[in-house]
Amino acid sequence: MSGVIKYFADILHGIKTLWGGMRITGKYFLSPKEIVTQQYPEIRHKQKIVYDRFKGEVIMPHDENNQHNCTGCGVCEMYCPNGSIEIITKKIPGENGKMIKVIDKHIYHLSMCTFCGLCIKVCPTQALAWGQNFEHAVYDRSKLTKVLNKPGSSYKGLNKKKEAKS
Amino acid sequence: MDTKLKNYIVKENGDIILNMGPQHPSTHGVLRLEVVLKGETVKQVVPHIGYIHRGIEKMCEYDTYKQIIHLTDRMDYLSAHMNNEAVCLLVENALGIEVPERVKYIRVVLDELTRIASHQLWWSAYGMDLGALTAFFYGMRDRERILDIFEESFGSRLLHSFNTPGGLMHDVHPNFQKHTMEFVKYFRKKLPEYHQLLTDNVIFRNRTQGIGVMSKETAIAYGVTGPSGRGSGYSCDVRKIAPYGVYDQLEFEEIIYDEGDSFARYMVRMKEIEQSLNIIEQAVDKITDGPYTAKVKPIIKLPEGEYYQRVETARGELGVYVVSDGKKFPYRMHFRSPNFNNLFVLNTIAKGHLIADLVAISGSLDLVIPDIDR
Amino acid sequence: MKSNEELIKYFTELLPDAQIQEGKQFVEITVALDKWHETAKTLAQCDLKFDFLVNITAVDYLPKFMIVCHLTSTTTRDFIVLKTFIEDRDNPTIDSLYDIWPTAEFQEREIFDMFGIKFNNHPDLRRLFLEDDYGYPLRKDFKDEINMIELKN
Amino acid sequence: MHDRIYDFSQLTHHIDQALRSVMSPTWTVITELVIIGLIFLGFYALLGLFLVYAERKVCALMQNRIGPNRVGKWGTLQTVADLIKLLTKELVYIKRSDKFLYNLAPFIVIVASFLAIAAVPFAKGLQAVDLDIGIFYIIAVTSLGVIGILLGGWASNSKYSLIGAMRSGAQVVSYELSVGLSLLSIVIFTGSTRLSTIIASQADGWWIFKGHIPAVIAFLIYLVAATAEINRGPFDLPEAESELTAGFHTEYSGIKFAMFFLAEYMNMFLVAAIATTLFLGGWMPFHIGHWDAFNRIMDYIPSIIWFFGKVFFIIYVIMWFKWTFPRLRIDQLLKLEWKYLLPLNLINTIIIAFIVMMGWYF
Repeated sequence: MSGVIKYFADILHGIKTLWGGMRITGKYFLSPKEIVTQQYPEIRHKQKIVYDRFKGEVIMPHDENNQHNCTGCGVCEMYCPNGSIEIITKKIPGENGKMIKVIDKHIYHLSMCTFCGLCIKVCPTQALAWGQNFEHAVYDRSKLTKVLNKPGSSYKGLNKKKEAKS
Repeated sequence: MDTKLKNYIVKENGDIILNMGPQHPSTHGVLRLEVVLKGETVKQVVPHIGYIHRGIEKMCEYDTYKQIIHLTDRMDYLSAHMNNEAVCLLVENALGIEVPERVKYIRVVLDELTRIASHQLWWSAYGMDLGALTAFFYGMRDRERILDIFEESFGSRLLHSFNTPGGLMHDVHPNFQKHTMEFVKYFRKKLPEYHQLLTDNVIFRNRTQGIGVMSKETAIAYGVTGPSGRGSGYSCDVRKIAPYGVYDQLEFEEIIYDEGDSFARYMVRMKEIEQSLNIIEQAVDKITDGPYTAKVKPIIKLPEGEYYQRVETARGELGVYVVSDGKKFPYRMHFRSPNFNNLFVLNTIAKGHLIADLVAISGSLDLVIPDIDR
Repeated sequence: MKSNEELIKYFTELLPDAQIQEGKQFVEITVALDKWHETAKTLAQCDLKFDFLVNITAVDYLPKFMIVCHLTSTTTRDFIVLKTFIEDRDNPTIDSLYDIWPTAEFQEREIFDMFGIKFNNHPDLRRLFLEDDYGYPLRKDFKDEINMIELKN
Repeated sequence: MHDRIYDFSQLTHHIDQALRSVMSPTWTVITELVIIGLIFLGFYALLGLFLVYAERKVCALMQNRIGPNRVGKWGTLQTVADLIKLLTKELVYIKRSDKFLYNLAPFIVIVASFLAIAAVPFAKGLQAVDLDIGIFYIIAVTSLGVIGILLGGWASNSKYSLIGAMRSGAQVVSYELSVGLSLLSIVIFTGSTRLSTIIASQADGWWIFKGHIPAVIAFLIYLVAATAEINRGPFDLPEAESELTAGFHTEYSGIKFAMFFLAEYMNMFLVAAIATTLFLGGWMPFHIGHWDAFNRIMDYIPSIIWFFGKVFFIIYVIMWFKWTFPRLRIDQLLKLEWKYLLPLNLINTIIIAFIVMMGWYF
């Protein structure tokens, strides 16, 4: 007899637990406010979708005079675990005819970057920063190789040095 | 098929060999299981791995200790923070660096947040393995809140290479504590729904209870650690047996279930989420003001010798073994990854079960394939 | 849990042939190659019962190999390191610990895959990650002709 | 009389008369068959599209998502876009598969579900064939579909397909019993297997209310067993995505896959339609005892709306099952049938027979 009772108790218990699960899904079915989906391409125009610290890409901030902080010392290149940074320097004539080493091209291979942040952390002059752009899709892989210093830009400290000297 | 290559398979007449993976919905990555079936009954499971072997151990021999951090992220991507911490703790212990109190508590909070996020993802995926597709979305929905906390502070959601030997890469966001507490409050409300939807469900219980029983002896012999080991009634929580960080100053329980079946492993993880929430509540208040990193030389050179550091990741015991020859690169670096050991017990415990159970068992072991392949 | 001094004292009595010293963190026991399996068995069956093989791996100290085991006991929580050296570089062989700790089966396969060290009495010694004709990449003299990595200092 | 307004038999009668006046009786029948066939084809396609869309929206809402929202307003044209995609996809042929059976299988599945529509009473006077053995015709024809699944799984020459197909065979054979028995209980109540008679018998109350608790139990058992029979979650073992990738249709692509897919949804519709007809009064409106005013208001809702409303409610419940529960294992599935559903059903049938004998129903 106890077997029969257990048999029906099992069935009732099963139905009860199943109904418990159905209550959860039913509750969410009836509460469309709980929807968490963000409709991506549209939402870009409505609100900010990434945080300020988001690691989108490595950028080199330039000020209004098209000047940056990079001295071309090459520490970031040395620290980069993947070789995604290449620094090409050139020599220009500076004060009193001496040649000074300045940055020519700060090449950044986005395709190789793992976003570890070491280059930004170790930069002695805070020349690099995180950019929040994350839409990196391009049709050609070569477009992922970027030159971070803008054409015609120069090192900010160079003027200061000159000013200090004069 | 070349029979010489296949001598590891014991096949009788009428058996069929089924390849599950490398592209299969339930192997969670590129794991290939060669299953010998008699009807639907599993007779032998031969795991094949190496599809995403990246040679991290070899790469480590060419990287400085600071550069290694970002490689460890990519082993067990779901416990990225714990992996980072393992290497950092090893270097800190070897050099005798005293890490600021603030960092220690932040690390604990992050450890536990990562653990919860990992268990949530596992819960979602386990539901999906068993056919409850809605569970997947609920787990992911709540995990998103943790990832938002991560993104706000570290800029990335999963692989945040945030630890560095001596402390953290940069300070956490000012809102970190507030948002973490908000999450704890939110998630305490949602957790009962998880139980109502899946844990109590009679179908779910029938699918997991008594399935894939792993005895304590098997677990120890095969080196199974983490929640999978604790589900077999064997205490293997590194946070308790060899405390690191500030775990010895926090109150939490080590969850142990004696049954050793899939359901026990499931329950261990679900209870661990609760414990992690407790730990976070304790630790968040103790995050004091202070520096976010200790003073460390720009180039770290470990003294000559061998080092070993154990930490508890979301999946078990991660061991980092370093042989240093005094240079800035490690001479040899080896990771004892928890998943590697957890995977190979599969053949022992899945034998004699049905193919649907194989999915339930391998799901309950919570395998992350990049950690196995390294 | 015993302190390192106590462990050294304990092992000096238990393993008279072995060379026992305190390493950076743990007690390290170095044994001769032919005593490898025997020592492992003794350790697994001694009073402290080292029943849990945490990790077994190899290190290539040119020209010899070191096999290193990290053992722990699930009852007493003692943690020790067991080592041996293989001098023969061309045909390195060592006894498998598979019969003592089944987890060794796959970790040894990984060592075979990475270092080419053969294990006697191993049930299923195949490559684990790499192809059969690939070299042994974690050997220090391994050179990959296609994807060359060079140490920059 | 309000009953007349929504009676389709007048419309069909007029069409029949018109056709007969221009051609011989034989040609009339042939023309009518062609017209009905074409209408059903269109209905089939439209309903399939709608059900796929409905399923996606329902599951999306349950999962805190929006669901399809890009193609058309609220994503209503999403399934049309999917259909176009499936139609233009390449048909992959597997080496060493049995070509003839492989190609035949999707047609068997779809034809089986198509045949059954004929006997479904959609509204008053809107039923293609009113067979004397309507219920058994539908049961017989819908279970033909499993032959297609078995053939497809076997002919694909894939282990996943084979396992899925064999599971399907075992599943359908077992659950056919429960489906049959629970439908039998209503046949006992009405004493007829003709669908129009069964509906007519529910004019004063649906069987689920008139038949006391045994009818409710029969209805619940029917719901579970029918869900299992049409291979929907939590009984979707032949497809079992996480175990068998896609089960019996692993190797099908393009339009052939679409046929399996469409047949699955049509079977769902059929099952819901049978449940509606037998337990929920078919197209009969909802009446309460002697509340004449209320009953009259209910009568003004067209019968076709009553029918589809009930059908979609049952379809929603079936979807609700699928998106809540984990999948059963094959042995548990069979255990559920043989250990729980079948004994309960047999007892239930006996009780119903007893009730009918004693005349304890309204």
